Amino acid sequence: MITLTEAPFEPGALLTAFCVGRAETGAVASFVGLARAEQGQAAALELEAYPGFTDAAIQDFAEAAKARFSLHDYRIVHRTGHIAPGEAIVFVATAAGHRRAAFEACDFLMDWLKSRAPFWKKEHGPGGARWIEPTDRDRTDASRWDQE
Amino acid sequence: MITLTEAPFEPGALLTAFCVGRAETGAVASFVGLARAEQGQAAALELEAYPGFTDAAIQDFAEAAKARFSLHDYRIVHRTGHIAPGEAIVFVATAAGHRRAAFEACDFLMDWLKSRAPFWKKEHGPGGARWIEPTDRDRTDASRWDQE
Amino acid sequence: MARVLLFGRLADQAGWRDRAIEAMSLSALRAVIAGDDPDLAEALSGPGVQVAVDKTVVRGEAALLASTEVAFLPPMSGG
Amino acid sequence: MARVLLFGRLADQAGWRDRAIEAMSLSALRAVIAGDDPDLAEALSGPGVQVAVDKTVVRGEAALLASTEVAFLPPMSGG
Repeated sequence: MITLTEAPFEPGALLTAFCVGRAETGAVASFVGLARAEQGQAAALELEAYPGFTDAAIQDFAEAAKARFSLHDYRIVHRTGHIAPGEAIVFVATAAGHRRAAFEACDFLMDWLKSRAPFWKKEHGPGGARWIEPTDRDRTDASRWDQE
Repeated sequence: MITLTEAPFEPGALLTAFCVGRAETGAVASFVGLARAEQGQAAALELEAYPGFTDAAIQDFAEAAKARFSLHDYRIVHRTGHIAPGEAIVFVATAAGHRRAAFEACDFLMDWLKSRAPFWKKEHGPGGARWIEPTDRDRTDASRWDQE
Repeated sequence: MARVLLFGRLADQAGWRDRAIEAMSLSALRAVIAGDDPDLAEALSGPGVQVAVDKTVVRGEAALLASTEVAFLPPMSGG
Repeated sequence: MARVLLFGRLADQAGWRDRAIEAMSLSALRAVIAGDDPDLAEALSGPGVQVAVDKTVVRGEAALLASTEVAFLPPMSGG
């Protein structure tokens, strides 16, 4: 399931809900991306999505990941709008029979979400606001999966 | 922080507590290992630890991982005693500046916990109880880190 | 009347993010925008800007019906 | 009086997991156990069984003081 939300969300509550009733799931990997304060350099983060387009693109990618890694299930929640330092930006959880698949699928989903998902990101800092492009590190992380 | 507990625990509550107040932590990776029902083949799991020895060994290993991956923090909770299918056996969370370190450290800790940590595991199934040794897969996963 | 949506830096540049524009095709739409704001029209054709028609990315020309949604998407940053 | 702890299959085999045994050294302790339960003494010397004295793994001989804790650890399974 995929959710885009303008409201802050609580990763622990999502993990609790995701783990319930999984008698045959041995492994749940999860990831929480938090807005860093950057020692006051990043006052606030603004994330724009295109509702109906962004969530559909995430869903397509997540279903492909589910097939690739034989996942039992996944859960993705992504903030949009203004995000304060310390708040959660993204939560991804993956459920699988064994831990290797759960970890790799979670990592795979995060690399794509951080570098290629249809969001537009603006940082409001002391020097004003600027739109962000993916970092080289994000591109490298995401491209790790391309050769396989 | 490391906790061994005979009582069931709630992974989501641990994740919530772990994420609080992390203004400079960009990434929290976590893993929950759950007792599989194995279609009724595994009726219950029993895990024995040696208090004071098992937790000290985990702490030594986790501190080395913290240094190796430049972690901000980690949290490990491990069940002992009788564990019913669907219950959480282990929770590991890692906090780092960026996601690659958080994921790799969590994976690294889990590989060691599942294959080399000082626990003794017994499965109570329909055919009786048997003590478990690490699987070849566990040994392979853990040895991935040895060459580096 | 196509519904035109701008995202990211394109909306900042234009000063709007959602506008109804009368046009029968994408090229006609671009011409209308160019008459109103030449700098914006140039930005909409800039490197890495994708166009989605009713939430599907298209390349080249597309016919626009009434109530078609046209979105101009600058390079995506990831989340 | 050393306090002797058995774990995993060793405790199942012995039928006990915690017992006080009078012995001044590890080898003397093994001899006492062999006199009481030769099969157990053999298992305690079996492949992969480690010995911890006061929670530190030792190899070979060790002197035992009163209240020393001696644990016999069969191969660990991981969690």
